[in-house]
Amino acid sequence: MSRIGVFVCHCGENISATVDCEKVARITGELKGVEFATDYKYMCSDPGQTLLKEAIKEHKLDGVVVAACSPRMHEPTFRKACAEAGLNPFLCEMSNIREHCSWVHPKDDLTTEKAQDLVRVMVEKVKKNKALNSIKVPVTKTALVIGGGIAGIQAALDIANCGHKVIMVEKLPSIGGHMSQLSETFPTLDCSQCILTPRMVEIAQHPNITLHTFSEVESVDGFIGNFTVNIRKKSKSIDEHDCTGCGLCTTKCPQKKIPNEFERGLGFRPAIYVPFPQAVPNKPVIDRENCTYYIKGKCKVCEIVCPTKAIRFDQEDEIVEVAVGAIVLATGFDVLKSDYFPEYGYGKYKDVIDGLQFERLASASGPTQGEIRRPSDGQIPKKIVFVACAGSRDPAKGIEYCSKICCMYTAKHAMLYKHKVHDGTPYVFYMDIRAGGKMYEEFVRRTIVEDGTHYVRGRVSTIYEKNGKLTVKGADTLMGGIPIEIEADMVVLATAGVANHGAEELAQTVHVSYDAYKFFAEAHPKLKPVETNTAGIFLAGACQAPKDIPESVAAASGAAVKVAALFSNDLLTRDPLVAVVNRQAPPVYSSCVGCFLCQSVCPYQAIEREEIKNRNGEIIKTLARVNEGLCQGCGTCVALCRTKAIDIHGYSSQQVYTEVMALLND
Amino acid sequence: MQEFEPKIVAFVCNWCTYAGADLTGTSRIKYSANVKIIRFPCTGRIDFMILMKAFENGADGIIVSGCHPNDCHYSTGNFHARRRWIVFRNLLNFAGIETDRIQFSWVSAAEGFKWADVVNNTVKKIKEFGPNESYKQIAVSTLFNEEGATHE
Amino acid sequence: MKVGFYPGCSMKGGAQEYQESVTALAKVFDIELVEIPDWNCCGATAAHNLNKELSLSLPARIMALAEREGITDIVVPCAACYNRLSIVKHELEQDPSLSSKVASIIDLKYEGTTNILNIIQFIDKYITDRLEEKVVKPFDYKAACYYGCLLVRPHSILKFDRVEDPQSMDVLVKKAGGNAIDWAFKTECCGAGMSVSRTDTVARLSGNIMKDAADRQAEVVVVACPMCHSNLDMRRPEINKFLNEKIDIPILYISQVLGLAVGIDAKTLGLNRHMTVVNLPERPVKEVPVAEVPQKVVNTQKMEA
Amino acid sequence: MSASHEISHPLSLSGEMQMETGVIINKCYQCGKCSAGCPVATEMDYTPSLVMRMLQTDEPANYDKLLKSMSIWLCVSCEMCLTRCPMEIDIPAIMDNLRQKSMKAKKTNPQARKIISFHKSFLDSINYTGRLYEMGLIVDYKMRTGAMLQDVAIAPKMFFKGKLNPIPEIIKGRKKVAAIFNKVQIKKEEGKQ
Repeated sequence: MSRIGVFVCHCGENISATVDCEKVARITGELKGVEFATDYKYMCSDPGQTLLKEAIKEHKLDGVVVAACSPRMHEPTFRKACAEAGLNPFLCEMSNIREHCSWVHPKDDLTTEKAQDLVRVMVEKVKKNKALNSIKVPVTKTALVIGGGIAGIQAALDIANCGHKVIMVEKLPSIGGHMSQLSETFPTLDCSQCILTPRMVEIAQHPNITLHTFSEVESVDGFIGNFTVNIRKKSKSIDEHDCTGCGLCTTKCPQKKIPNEFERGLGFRPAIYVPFPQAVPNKPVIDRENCTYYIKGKCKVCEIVCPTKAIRFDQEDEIVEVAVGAIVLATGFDVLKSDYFPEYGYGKYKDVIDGLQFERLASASGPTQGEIRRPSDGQIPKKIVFVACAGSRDPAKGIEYCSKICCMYTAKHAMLYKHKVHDGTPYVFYMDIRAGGKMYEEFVRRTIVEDGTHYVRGRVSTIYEKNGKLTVKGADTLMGGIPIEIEADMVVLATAGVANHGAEELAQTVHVSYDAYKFFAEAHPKLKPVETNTAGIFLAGACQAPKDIPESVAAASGAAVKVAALFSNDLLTRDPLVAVVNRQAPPVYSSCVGCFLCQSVCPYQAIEREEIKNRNGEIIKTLARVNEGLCQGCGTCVALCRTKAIDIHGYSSQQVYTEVMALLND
Repeated sequence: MQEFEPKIVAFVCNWCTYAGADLTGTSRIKYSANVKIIRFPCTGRIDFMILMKAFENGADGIIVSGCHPNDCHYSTGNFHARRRWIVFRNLLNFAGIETDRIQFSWVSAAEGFKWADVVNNTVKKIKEFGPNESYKQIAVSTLFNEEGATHE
Repeated sequence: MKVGFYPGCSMKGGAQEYQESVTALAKVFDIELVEIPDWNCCGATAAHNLNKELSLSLPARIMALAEREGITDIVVPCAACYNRLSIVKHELEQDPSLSSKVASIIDLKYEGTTNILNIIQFIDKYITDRLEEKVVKPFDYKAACYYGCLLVRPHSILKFDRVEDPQSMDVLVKKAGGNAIDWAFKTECCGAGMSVSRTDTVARLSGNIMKDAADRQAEVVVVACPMCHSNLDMRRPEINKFLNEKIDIPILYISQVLGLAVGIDAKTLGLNRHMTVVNLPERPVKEVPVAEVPQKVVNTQKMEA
Repeated sequence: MSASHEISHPLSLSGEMQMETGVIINKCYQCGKCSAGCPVATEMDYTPSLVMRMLQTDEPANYDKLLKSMSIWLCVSCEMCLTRCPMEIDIPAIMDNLRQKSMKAKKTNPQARKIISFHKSFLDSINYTGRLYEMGLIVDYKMRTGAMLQDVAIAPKMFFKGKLNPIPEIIKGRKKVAAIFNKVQIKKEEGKQ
């Protein structure tokens, strides 16, 4: 005979406005097995919780139903309160009479009756609840950071400085990401590499950080605190230990005309190369697609010239398995491909370039040593047009969102151009100037007022080339939309920031969800911006949405703190709401017949095979067993089990059947 | 006699539809009180014998709702639910129960409006159907045979 | 082989040479063009400017007639007619009630089973694969292919070629041994129906087009639309007056270009009918360069969400 | 697309236009790409983007301005605006709609007379013969506009080149075509100035 307590919350007016709370308490108080029932203005308030605790002690309650808001809101609160009063927290259930009742129905008897039904259901359920002890799992205090851009670097350093081990995986031969390509950064115009490279070096030298460049994540198994990750270290065709990074091979390589990715195709590199001078690690890799040896079978000049004999033509990819407790995704973004702008001739006309290419032109370490020269003929453009929103806010091109960073970097580009080409005339075609941020608006004003950049509010319709000039056909909407044509020497498109190439595949590999634009999805847009829906996996930087440097860094530090918090305990406590296979006395052992259908549907590989042996060690029966650490409690196995041998705590067949019956028979 | 108020049970997953219904509440969108929600960790957990149980006990209609495909909190649960539903539907047809008494839908945690629509449409539809007498008769017989099997 | 044929009014008047050349070309590839009996005008810009229902009904009648004859493919060389017919077909597909309404207006059965082909689609479907082998006199000239508006827009409905910098005509010209130049005004508007009512506008718009072609040393401008032709050709005096220079680049229909290449004589192709005299310099016949051009040109796709 | 959500104010002027054309006026965010690409924008009194803006205001005064405007008649329906509009707004459809409203309301811009006359002559020609009779069209057009001397220079040349057909092609089904005109309420001679 159970002794259940029912506590009906008014939630101020939120519930009592449409539900007669006293009545609900009174009626449900008469239910079989209910020892005590009351209603109170704010159950979640301190006095409310005290009331609950007192009642548990006073009436020796062995089950509690709190009829209030959504359990997604306050279940932890009340379960904690119960625990404090000495009642097993899993003997406490909530009836959602606010979100699912008082807020969605008018004030009438039906609504109050529904509230009663909902409470009754839970009362019946609680009768079937079992006292459970939360599960403790060990935490591997090593973090995996995927992506070596500024976000990844920040996150890795923060975690490492908390004293935890970090493994960083970078797809390219060097860390640094897009930030290492930038010239100067808004709004302070400090040199990007000057502030970035020290941190890159720190990564390489930090005792707590292991760096895998030219590597990709192959697979991720396990769960929060206990992930197993396979990393594919792509063959660099050199021995990293023997190589001193003298760079002789790169200067001697006969194959020199390969478009340089780092320079966004504005420069060339050899087949054995270091992406850029400040690269970390500063050791070359061989690009096998373009290496004469791998194509024709002869050459080997690099091997001949290498003073330390570090070239390894037959080196193969290596798979490294690592155990980590948390994962930070910092894979960054990409810019929209050229084939989205046929009307702008982007990809067709040499002198129509994108923002990142302009960064390289403006960068002191770039292909032009920081002089603004147009790609086609190396002339200094006297008239230059910047086109904002190239792809962004353009549903016709499939991108409805605002890329956020373009307004600022376009203003910066115009300013840099003016600083380098004093007699030049920059135009900016824009729709709106979105300069929210510390010192941002001031920066834009400076570009316009002090540097005399012509801002024209209108979108460019088309661009065509004619004897060395690019005719830009735009309109000035502030003048009633009158068309204007500008004969420019060079055009820079602020192409939209999009999810990085391969983001979708990675999301599926690490089991995180992503949005319609393939940016990784945060767990909550406001309150969990750096968490994902998968426990133990966090987001940093522009892989979640276009972000500028300060935002990326902030997000990275945020993610790092989440990791540090997770690592602050040796054991991780988890709800015991997991599946379990029933056991019975020999000779049956269990109603499980060992069909292992459950194994085939389990998304977490949580079903293990357990062999029952007799004294002579012969196997009598093979049963399924649930690994409590791996099981996430989805219950798919339960629904599937033919013999109902497997069940799930908190949502057991008994409980749900009881709920259904209680709901329908009043 | 007053208008027929159908009894409808909603079997929803905790992560999407339950949260979606919460959102319906927080956005104060009104819907019919005939529907009562039972929370499951995932639609994958829903053993369709439970639906039969609901019909036995006088449910006039049933809603099963979870995360959109690919959005399942447990990555694949809702797919299993969908497959099971396809099989189960034929079973119902075979048993001679109007499958339209069961509404299968995807409602995400962000679709407060959609949940209200799903509920109201289902209630409307079930009202047109009228009480689920036909099944109750069958139920009586099945009740005896099944009681033991499914219930403890 | 028989294919349905809708010449459209201009081919009976101002653009006779277009019809002559198309028919002649088809003949070489033994295709018989069957004219839709008792066809009417498609209504062109005038109709959809002034009266929506009329603009739907006139083309609908044409297609209905074709259906009655059991014609499936209709060749519509006039870009304007092609545009109207395609759009009407699309709109009636979208809206069955409208479709039945129109059917009652034209008081004919309308199914929407016909398949509207513009001149290039027709050539691609019935001729292209046999073209190169039939070329006897490569059209070895710098040609600026002018597509105009109605052939490629609106892309959402016509789904023909790519809407910016189209290629289909260039491909054909290259197959005919010609040198299709890259230029900027492929799809700029020529002034269309304003020819008579706003000659000044037409002079300006067509002027800019001819100017670019001339500046890029085009020897000939190739078109697939009688309206474009008349604006660029017949309005040449006004154009030259506007540009205040003398441009004498002839305007040829794509059918004429291919016709010449496969050895049909100028007279049959009606080259003599053009206002701007066509006297292309003789070129020694040399190997036809294998066209290294994109065979299938994709249109700007959206990012698939 | 469920209209109920997208049509902003069903009774407003823009709402009405939305109903008739299916174009969601408020989608336009005034980027001006249409005006930038429009071949005749320079001659227009209101550029395409400005037209969209005026429609968004829901001000009867602005609608009146548009019905009386030259822009709607200068639009050559080249569809460049629609092709490049990031919001895929069918401005040509809007223009058609405005033209027809302008005709109905008898507010057509006097300077547009020639353009309208041409369209009418064009339609009359079809109405009479079932097809466009170019010579007849030109003559009829001249009667309407009194632009007797226009193009007299090229006419004989055209004739000589066999481009002008002296005898109209009259189709058997001309009555049927005329019937179509009647059903859509376009009488012969309609509104001859």
